Amino acid sequence: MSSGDDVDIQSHIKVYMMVFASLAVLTIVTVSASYLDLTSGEAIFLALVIASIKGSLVACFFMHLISEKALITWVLMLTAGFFFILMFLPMASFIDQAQIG
Amino acid sequence: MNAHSHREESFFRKYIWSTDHKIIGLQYGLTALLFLSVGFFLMMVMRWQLAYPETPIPFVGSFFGEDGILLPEIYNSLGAMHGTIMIFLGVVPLAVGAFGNYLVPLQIGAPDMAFPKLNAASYWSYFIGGVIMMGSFFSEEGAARSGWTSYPPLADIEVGQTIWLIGMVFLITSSLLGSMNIITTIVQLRAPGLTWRRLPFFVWTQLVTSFLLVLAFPPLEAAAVLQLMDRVAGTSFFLPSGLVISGEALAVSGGGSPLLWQHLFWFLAHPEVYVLILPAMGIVSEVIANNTRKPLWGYNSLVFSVIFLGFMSFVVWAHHMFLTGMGTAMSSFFQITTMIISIPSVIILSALFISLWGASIRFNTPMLFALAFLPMFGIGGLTGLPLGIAASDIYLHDTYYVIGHFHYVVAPGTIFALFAGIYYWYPKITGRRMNERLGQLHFWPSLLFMNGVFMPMFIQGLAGVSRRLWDGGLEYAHAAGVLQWNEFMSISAWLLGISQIPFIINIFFSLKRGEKVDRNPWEATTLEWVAPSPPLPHINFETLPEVHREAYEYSVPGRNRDFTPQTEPKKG
Amino acid sequence: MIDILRDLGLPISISSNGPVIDETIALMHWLMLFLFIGWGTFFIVSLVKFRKSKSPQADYIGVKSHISTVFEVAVALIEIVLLIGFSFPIWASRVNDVPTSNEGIIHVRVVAQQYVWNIHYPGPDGIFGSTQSELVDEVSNPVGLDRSSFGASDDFITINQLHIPVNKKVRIDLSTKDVIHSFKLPELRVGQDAIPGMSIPLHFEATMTSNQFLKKMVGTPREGKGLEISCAQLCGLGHYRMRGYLTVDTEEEYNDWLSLQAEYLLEDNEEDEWGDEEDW
Amino acid sequence: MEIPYIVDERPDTGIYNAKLGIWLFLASEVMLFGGLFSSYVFLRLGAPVGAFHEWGQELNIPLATLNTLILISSSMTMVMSWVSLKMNDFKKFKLYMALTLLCALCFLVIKYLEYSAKIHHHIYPSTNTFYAIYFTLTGLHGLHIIGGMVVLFYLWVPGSNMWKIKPEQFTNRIEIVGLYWHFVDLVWIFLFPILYLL
Ligand code: HEA
Ligand code: HEA
Ligand code: CUA
Ligand SMILES: [Cu+2]
Repeated sequence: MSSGDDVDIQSHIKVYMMVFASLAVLTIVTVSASYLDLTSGEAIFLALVIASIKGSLVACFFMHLISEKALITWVLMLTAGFFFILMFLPMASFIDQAQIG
Repeated sequence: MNAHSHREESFFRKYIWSTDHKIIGLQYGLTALLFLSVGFFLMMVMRWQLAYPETPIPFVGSFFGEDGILLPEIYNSLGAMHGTIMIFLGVVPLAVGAFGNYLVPLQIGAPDMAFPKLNAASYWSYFIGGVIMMGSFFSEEGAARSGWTSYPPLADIEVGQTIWLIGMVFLITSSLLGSMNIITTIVQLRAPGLTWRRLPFFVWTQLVTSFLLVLAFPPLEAAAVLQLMDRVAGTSFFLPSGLVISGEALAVSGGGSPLLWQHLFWFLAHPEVYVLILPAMGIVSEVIANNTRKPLWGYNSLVFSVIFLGFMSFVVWAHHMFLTGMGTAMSSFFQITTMIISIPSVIILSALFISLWGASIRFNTPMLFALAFLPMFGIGGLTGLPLGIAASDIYLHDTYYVIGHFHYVVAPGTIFALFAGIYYWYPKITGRRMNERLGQLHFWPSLLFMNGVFMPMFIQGLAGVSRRLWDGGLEYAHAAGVLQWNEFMSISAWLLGISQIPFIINIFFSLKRGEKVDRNPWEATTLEWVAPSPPLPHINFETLPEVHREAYEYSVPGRNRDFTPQTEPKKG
Repeated sequence: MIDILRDLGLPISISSNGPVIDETIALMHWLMLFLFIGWGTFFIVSLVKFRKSKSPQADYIGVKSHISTVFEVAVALIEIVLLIGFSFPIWASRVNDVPTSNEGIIHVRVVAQQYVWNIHYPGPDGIFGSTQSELVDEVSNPVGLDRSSFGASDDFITINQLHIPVNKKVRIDLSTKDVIHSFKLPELRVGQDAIPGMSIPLHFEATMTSNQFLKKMVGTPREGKGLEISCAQLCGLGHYRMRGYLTVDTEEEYNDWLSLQAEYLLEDNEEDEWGDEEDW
Repeated sequence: MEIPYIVDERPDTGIYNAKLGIWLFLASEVMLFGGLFSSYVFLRLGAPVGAFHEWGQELNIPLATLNTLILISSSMTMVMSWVSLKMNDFKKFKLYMALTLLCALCFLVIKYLEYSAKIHHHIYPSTNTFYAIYFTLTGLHGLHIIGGMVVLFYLWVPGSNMWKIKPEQFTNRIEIVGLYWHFVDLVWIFLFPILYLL
């Protein structure tokens, strides 16, 4: 446990507060955006972008990934890679299969 | 955790709810061997029906029906459970649970696994999963009968599947816990001086295998949850609209797709087959390095190849689905990746072959099994290639050719490697060597009959005989020319069973009567041989080993012995 | 190689797309044989040459050359050739060359269900009537054909009896009523899974009639047994007996058969639509 | 011989065992939810155009927004409880843990209200594929919340004795469970828009 001194921790708390506030604001933003008159493509894009921002905030600060050791980053990058394969290929398959059937 | 290592532990603490990785490894090993026997037993029963369709099964017939004839639905049950038991309850627990647990901490010079309690939990989760699977045979509905692949809609409507799914959830949980533990152990608990480049190859294979389990199993867990919902909550994740089952319109909302299951299933199941083979390759490499008395040829390329293999195994899954109506883009992509993934296998095999050149080969039982692994896996791997080429898969898909392909890799491949491992590390576990003569008596017939069972499958497959046929193809005209092989294969399978008797005798006999040996009977270099045989409870080593050299310093020129343990300090 | 594989059990191919598939299978087996014999020889020689009694002291380095890399690259190159030269074009033709117009081709629907193949012919007008799952009646209307829909009046359905003329392109639209099946014509090198919720087109052209085929089979274990549709995907307890019969007719025989079916339809005698079980 | 690096970081990797363990666990969780998300995409693409949006209209957005805010707050209190331990303030730790548990409880109560409203309107998982995946995803997420609450509760009351004996290891434990808790929050951040808003 590499505990820093108190000043360090105080500044951490400030960061946490700010993250918390941004998350709350972004939640409101994403809800309001869903009432806008957007095409479904735009709506999906916007909602996913906001969710990704929120997700990164949580991951980077609450889960302190931003200052995490390289090892963990590597594990997560590997996971992210496979996650995207998982997300992408059923879609690709769908398009491909729709072509003929 | 180790505070009580000096205290006397109660029997229960010591052998049942143990947190010592060695005891857990043995628990895994014995349970898995038991399940292997069960899986094999089911298959021997099925082979009776295939050889002599619709004649009563001798001895055990009364379990399977009033007149002792195996009914088609029971045949399907046994087939599905044979696959499930062999893979999820037999080979994976033996290769990862038993070998991984027992050897990884020893080979990296650690006192135990990183999370001993989790380790015990992982075993018990496996145990419960096994009990549930076994219990399904005695349940009202009977065991699952939709193949180990459990394709919906069949699996959504057939009886017995619910228990299978619940059992799978336990097995998946067990594998997840076990593999996180192994990764953490390897990364965190390596002895001082044991750098990545000094890691025994076996540890590398366990590391990659565990990553495959951690990342590939969860999608199957997700799929299992969805299928469970389909069966229990009436959803239709895998059921499209408008199905008519036995003349009745199926009362579901529809809108799902059976292909979704296939994608999620094979997203696991292809990495899973590498889970079956990689530890086997690791074991074989250890045994070969030791018994050729020379370093593994091309250590770096071996390591690179397994990592690459592990990585690629996530992007080939749809080669099991070529005939599901795939377009050109998808099929080309998966053919390319499938061909790419065959290259590292070729590299690994080549490196192991080349290691033989210039060696001084000792032909003991572990080495025989390890050597037999090479050509047998070779046959299995090579026959994977025409399946990976979509054009030939059009004809070969779901025929006995596929059955032949994967049995060559798992049975005379993985199972042989596991046998090699058992013979090789038995002295470490018990302090006694297994009997050589019985070992040879086990090896030669096994080799012969393995080929007797599986070689004719290629012939039947080329003739176009489908798999999972209750009557072995009797009904079909195109099978007429190859039906005579059924009896041949069945007899080989039963003889194969008989050939295991020397092995079982050997295991128990050598426990008491085997030749007593010291801690390093094979004159090996890796760390496990520095520990006493058997290693000390909970702490393994008398003092923490320190590593000074690479894993396989055999026959280094200018040394007075032909092996130099990893712990031996470098001079000046 | 193809002859060796034939001797091993590969049936003769009697369709226009068969030869390329057979060629691919043969080439693959050449590659496999080549690799296996190459490595196998090396393996045996090493085992004999370097046994302990003959070679008591191991050589630390062993093989110095990197010839194996050349070998591996060669394997990769051969695989690329096989992919680009054979597999991709074959697949492209399988997927893309599906005939779209009904001119000069035979177009039928095959609807699989647990343990039988329902074959739906469009009749003389060449137009399939529409089908609905609500109309399915296992005895009188297995595919749920709506007789009142456009083009449906002359449609007829056979069970397990697929007749096609020789040397003519056939398009089949494959679907299933219940679970996954797999439509396989071994001698025609045709295979395709039937996936619930999808209708998948496939196409082929037979190059030999059933009678010619039967003549060829005289003297083999196959004697007297004609062509068939096999189900290659586990579909329940009757999977092993889900067999259909394929008859490749000459043009005249086919037309005769068609008019016979039309007569049956007129008589409105559903029973007669059932083919004679053992009649190929 | 103790198992090394339970408390201290291993010099060359810079982390302690449980940290790697939890991240591997979270990696597998990513793949678990990844499998379900990709099923969602698959089903959405397979449904008639716009149908998912249409079916989703029945959901209660204000309640779900409230739930999102509650879960974010619980993440905040969670991280604060860890910080409190770092500052040696055990009392504050207890307080923040209590708040976290309270938030979790609120979340579940609201979830329960939502579910019962659905069932009252005869909407079940079997109604259509949207509700199938909705109930599965939120149900599984709910189970994660419950599981997390059990662990949090353990560390809040009975397990907190460890603070007196091994403060460093206890702080590590809180960090670990915190990582899990934030992850559950993170999953919700994605569930919320794809189920309720799109
Ligand atoms: C341990 C398990 C294992 C392994 C390692 C493999 C390895 C491979 N598999 Fe296999 N496979 C299975 C287990 C395995 N498979 C199972 C269980 C199924 C069926 C599942 C089911 O449907 O129930 C299956 C099915 C299967 C299919 C689907 C078939 C179908 O359903 O139609 C395909 C298609 O591409 C395939 C391809 C491959 C390929 C290209 C490899 C490659 O990785 C192989 C690479 C290896 C080599 C190329 C050999 C190299 C060796 C040499 C060059 C030396 C040889 C010479 C001597 C030894 C003398 N496999
Ligand atoms: C790891 C996987 C594995 C292994 C090892 C085996 C091993 C064997 N399998 Fe199996 N098999 C599958 C996985 C496996 N199989 C799968 C996935 C399927 C597809 C299922 C499906 O269609 O869904 C299948 C299907 C399958 C079929 C096709 C059935 C059909 O399609 O209808 C056949 C047919 O002969 C068969 C035969 C055999 C035989 C004879 C062995 C033999 O080689 C067995 C060898 C085993 C031993 C020799 C046991 C050794 C154990 C001991 C010696 C124990 C000692 C005990 C103590 C000390 C306590 N298997
Ligand atoms: Cu239909 Cu098998
Ligand atoms: Cu595969």
